[in-house]
Amino acid sequence: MPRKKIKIKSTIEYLSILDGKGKVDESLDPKLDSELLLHIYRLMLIARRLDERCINMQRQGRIGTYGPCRGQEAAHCAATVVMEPEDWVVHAFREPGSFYHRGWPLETVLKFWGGYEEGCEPPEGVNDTPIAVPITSQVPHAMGIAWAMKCKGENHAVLCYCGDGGTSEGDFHEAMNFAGVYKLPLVTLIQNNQWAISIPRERQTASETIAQKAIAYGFEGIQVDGNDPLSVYVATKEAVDKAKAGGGPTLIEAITYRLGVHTTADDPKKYRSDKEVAKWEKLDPIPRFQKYLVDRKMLDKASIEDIEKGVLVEVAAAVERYEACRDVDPLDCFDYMFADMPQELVEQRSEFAACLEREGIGLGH
Amino acid sequence: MPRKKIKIKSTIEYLSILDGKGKVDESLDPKLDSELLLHIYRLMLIARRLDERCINMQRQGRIGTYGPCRGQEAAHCAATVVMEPEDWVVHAFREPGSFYHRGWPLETVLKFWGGYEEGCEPPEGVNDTPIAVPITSQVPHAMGIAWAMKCKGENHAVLCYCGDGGTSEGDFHEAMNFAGVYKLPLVTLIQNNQWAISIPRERQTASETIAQKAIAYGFEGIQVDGNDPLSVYVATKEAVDKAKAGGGPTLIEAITYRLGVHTTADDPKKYRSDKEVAKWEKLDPIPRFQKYLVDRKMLDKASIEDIEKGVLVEVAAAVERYEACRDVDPLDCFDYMFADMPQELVEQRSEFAACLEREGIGLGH
Amino acid sequence: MSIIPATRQPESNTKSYPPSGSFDTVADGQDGGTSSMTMLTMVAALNRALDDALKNDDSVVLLGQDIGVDEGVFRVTADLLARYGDKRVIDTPLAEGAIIGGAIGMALYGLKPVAEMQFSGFAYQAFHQVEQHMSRFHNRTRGRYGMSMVIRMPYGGGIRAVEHHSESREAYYAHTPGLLTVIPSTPRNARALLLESIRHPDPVIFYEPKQLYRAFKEQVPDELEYMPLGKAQVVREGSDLTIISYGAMMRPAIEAAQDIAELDGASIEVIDLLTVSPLDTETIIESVEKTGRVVVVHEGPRTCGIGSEVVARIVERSLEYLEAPIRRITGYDVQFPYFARERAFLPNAERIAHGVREVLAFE
Amino acid sequence: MSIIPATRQPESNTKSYPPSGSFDTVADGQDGGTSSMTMLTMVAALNRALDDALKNDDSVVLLGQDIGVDEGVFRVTADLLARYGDKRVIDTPLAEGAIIGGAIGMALYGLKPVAEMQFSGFAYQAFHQVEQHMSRFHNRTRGRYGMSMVIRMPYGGGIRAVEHHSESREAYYAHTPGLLTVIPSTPRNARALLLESIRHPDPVIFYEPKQLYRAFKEQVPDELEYMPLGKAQVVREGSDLTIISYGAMMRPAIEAAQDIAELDGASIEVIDLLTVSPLDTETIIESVEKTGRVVVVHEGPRTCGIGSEVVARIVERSLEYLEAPIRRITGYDVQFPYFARERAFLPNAERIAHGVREVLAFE
Ligand SMILES: Cc1ncc(C[n+]2csc(CCOP(=O)(O)OP(=O)(O)O)c2C)c(N)n1
Ligand SMILES: Cc1ncc(C[n+]2csc(CCOP(=O)(O)OP(=O)(O)O)c2C)c(N)n1
Ligand SMILES: [Mg+2]
Ligand SMILES: [Mg+2]
Repeated sequence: MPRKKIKIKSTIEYLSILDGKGKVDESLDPKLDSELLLHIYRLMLIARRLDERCINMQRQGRIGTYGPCRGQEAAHCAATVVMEPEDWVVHAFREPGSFYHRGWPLETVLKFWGGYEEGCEPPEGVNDTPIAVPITSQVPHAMGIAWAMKCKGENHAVLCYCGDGGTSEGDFHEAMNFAGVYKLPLVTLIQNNQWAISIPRERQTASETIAQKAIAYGFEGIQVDGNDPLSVYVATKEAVDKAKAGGGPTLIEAITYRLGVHTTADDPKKYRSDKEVAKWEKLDPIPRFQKYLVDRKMLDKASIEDIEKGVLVEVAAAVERYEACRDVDPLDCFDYMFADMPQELVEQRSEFAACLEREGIGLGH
Repeated sequence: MPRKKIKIKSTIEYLSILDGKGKVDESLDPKLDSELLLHIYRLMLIARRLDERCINMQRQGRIGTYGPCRGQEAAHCAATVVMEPEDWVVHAFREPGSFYHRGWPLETVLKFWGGYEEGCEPPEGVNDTPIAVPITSQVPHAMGIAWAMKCKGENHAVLCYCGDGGTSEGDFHEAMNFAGVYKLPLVTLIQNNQWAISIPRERQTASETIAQKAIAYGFEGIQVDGNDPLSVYVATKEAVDKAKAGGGPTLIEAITYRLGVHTTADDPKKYRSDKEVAKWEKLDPIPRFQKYLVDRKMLDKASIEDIEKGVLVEVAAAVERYEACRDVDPLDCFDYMFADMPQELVEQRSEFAACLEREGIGLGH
Repeated sequence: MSIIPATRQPESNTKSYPPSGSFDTVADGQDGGTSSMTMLTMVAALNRALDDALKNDDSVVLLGQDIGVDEGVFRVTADLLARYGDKRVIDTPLAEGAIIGGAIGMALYGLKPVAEMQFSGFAYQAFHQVEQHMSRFHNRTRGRYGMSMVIRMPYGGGIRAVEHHSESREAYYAHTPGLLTVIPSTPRNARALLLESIRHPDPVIFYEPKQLYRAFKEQVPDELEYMPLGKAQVVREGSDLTIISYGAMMRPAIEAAQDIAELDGASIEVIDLLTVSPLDTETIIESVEKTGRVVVVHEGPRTCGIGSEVVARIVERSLEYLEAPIRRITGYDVQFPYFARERAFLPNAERIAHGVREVLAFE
Repeated sequence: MSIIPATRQPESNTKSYPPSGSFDTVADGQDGGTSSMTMLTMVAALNRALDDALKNDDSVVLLGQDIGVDEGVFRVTADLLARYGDKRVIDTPLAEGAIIGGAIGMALYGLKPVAEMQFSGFAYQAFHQVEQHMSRFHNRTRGRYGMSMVIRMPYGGGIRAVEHHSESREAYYAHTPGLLTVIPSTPRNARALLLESIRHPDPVIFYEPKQLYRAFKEQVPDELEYMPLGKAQVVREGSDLTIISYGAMMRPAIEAAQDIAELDGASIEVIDLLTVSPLDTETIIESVEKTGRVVVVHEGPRTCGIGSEVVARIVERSLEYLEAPIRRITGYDVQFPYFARERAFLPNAERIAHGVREVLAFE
């Protein structure tokens, strides 16, 4: 046989519905009902206002280092709304809107960044995983949850978030490969926000897109405008429907941008230009989605203000609830280590209790 | 922007020059000089006969478990000959012909499988890495060596072997990604022998080819008939030349077959059919290459016999040298741990020496 | 011996583990006369435990490399794919991180995964998942999510294998908060401990002494049998010195104790830790306060090994009872040698006996 | 103190590390009067060591996440990319395994890589490369290939960081044969130990107490200064009890010693291990045989920690000198809590002093 081109089945598409100015491509508009659209809008606003509040609170020392999601609201909020309660959402760490939508109290985010284990405790009745700090280490879990669904013959799916930087880790590869082999109902959404701390997307990987990495695993990848909630929704919905129909995994690359700092401990001026940030500020997902909703008469000045007010009240209430929960007992760091606490921990716990008593450290130390 | 296909630069080709019956595609024949061709032939034969001998010796208890390369001689021998002495070859564990070509004494292989660290000691003047037991863990080293060459501005390249199963490990992904980002002079040759112990290629990954995994890293992949030494040579040579010219990495998938057991501890009857093996026996790289060489008048009956005899003599000599080196001192397991032995090891070494003396264990225990 | 917490009492057919005393096999029907026993190797006993678990609990799933069609490289999973199908006994691609990471996901979803690492020397490819998640999810979610899962892996030397196939690094896991690390030493306790590990609510590293896989057989009851985790066993009573060991080193340890009893007339107690983390400090302390002299034996490296922890606990609790320095007869702080040198390297009965005599002689 | 092996004597400008005694800074020009000193934080001192190494040895290469343009998340690599260019100071993609695996390849090729893990809690992603290769290549090739490389990583609590950013697991590395594990405690010893680690022929885990990065300044000589690895330092002399510690715990340990001296009139010796593997057993033993009482302090989990190894060695060598049980004041065997609870969790001077008093009171 002579040298010949090999045809590869997988194709990579790019999807954009609502452009940077809020103009919609009518042929692609999914025409979602207003309730869903307004819910997404409100979620994005919740994420934005909470984010702003967190940055303030960090400055005041009321929480620790915080990792904002500003600019990425569409990429995570419009995806998570696709998932049913029996589905699972596996989080990275920049998706406050998703936690909220899925039923985690809003103060969860404050608790996590405030240094409380309580911020990782899913409420009863809600599935999903808490923030995962080691980059990409959550992706194998998402794969495993999807695998369990398949083993049990259940018809659910998993949505998993990951960053562009996160695609470089071995965990990404291994989990994607397993997902392909077992045709798992797993939708992995890469929030490609162009940066992994100071490393730009082009120096993270030499592939032209992240979506094309799916080719290595024999399933489909798609790139979407991640600042367009309609594109994110449509791509996620299609992928989830396919997954539930037994069509296997999908990799979604949502092109977005981290408008803010990596975390409040970071100084992005060291590695990127104001010009670049300004360019992306113009592509902010919130105003363009607002324009779309106003154009469709789903929003007007009054309702915009109403929603805004409601969101601010809700954020303020979450902050209050957070502040009210801060008296914690250091001793309980023993209590959840095991379902069945071994004797040696019982002893160490007493030792620690004695220290705390001697040192006068108790609740709200 | 509407939904649109994304064009991906990377292309995947398939190369086959000498077909299963030893018939050459004249348009693709690289017309290598007879010295090189006969060297490759002889290397393949060395690998085959040594392999057979090792299996025998394992049965006789003269070495331990052995992992044969039968059927994969073209895939590794025709690649390694491309490399210059200043280049590095990073081995997996099924490439005896490569070790031999690169200047490791033939008994090295016996020593490794015989349970002697001496089998991992590269002779002075030879670079290259010894057998790597943890699958794929050598690939990051190959990447690092290529990286060092690039940092130093040297014009060399690295050839790295890996198995089809090995492509599932995170190490593969991480190393390939780095190689792409830094455009390293790294040629990774996957010996796709269709099986990873009992796991067939199709259940190892859902991608149609392994070559296409290169698309995930933004460089080129090529699939070749790995039982055709000409294809293996040509693809490796092109890739190495490109690497040295600054063109970056290449992934070569060499389609071959493990005709024998995974290791002598394995029973392939449990997981694959005799029919499948018989099919691949017909594609044995050695007879077809022999036919090519006979057709080209580079070999005839007499020279075939000569080479065969020479090879057997050489293998026998290696076995003899191996047997003569088996009296080793257990105590020296301390001596190479550090360039600079710490006091605590000096003390443990004395403790061990006393044990050995008491127990009458010495050289050749 | 067999304090099975009520919450995890199996439905039926439970037998308690027999009072111990030695590695002698228990004669058929001896304890109670009602239950039948079968002579099994450790491999067969582990296979039986997995079979029991798959049979009795639908949520149990096995996964690993070559565990299905090939039945495991040591045949621990023989017949199980045939019996339970490929949704319960899953052959995986070659990626330890995804096996453990995937098992963690399964456990989050309520399955009870029992993952196999082909050799303990390759479990480091998954170490980040073990440390960052398997050991932490229960605590991280304040008990909301359990991590009831087991990682089985063969460890240790003595089978003439190539590099990375012979080492013992149980201390990595013992040093990791949130895990239980269990190491059986006979077919019967292997089965009973594995069954308990699988039904245990917390994550277990089940470290299997591959040297013992086929080394000897023992009577194993056909009924389900569980042994509590975190409990050591006094397998030989004595009053002059305590040998503390586990896993494959139990055999030379007992041999040494017997030799010393016969040749020197000293009375040696031998403790089999069975679980190296959490340690059964009580059983250790009780013995040490009786004998006053201790030798700890293990294959793994000495520095920060289980032996050092045993010593530290004895010193904390019972320094005043110690009549002699504690000797550690262990692997040295070097790489486990390739197999031509391994017989010389591995602690043996003679070496242990020598250490015991030195400690006995100390005044 | 400063026994620098002749083979690794630097070309010029070497100063020996000053005789120790406390964490007091050394006044400018004090030792000899000839050399100039600069007050530096530990971050600045580490930065200087890296600068020295890059300047004086062409084969030194730094690599890691965000160490170049961003100058490291703690700014340890400030200015180095600008000074030495992107062939020597390399920003990498986000993959610890490839950073360490790649560094191993570089070391095989004769470079001296100094890799940074952004936090020690993420080094497990590369643990297989550390265990399977970095710690073994020299032995595996019977000395043919050196593994002269360093992995730097910040460890430990106290900076109010999220999960995985606060733990101490030096014992994993100490338990791994073939590595040296070095933990500095002041700006000056940080620089001198890092310089020595980089020129050392064997692989070094350089565990940096991030709590001390900017906690205080110390005079650091402008000249090159090296401190031998594997040597502990008696930083405070005493006769009644020995506190053994390292890293960030040195400050509360010394504080406790001072308090006890003032309030109780007891004389406390304090040892800074500096290298936790190999351990400087001689220095420990010498002190213990003098004082007869010991407290070991570290942040990491207790079980199989450095503390247990210190106890085991003391018992092996000097049991008869021990006048009291050895107390371990350490992190507990639980996950390092999120930062709201960390101040209560971390061993502090009061807790150490309490332990010391208990040991002193033992009869
Ligand atoms: C395994 C691991 N390595 C390093 C880090 C430190 N770190 C935290 S966030 C981050 C960058 C992540 O980039 P990306 O995946 O693109 O996510 P983004 O921050 O852009 O949302 C790094 C390196 C970590 N948390 N985990
Ligand atoms: C990290 C690791 N996991 C598991 C093993 C056990 N093992 C040895 S060879 C092998 C299969 C390798 O398959 P492949 O990469 O296709 O190479 P081949 O044996 O076919 O040459 C396995 C699983 C190992 N050596 N290393
Ligand atoms: Mg990013
Ligand atoms: Mg293969």
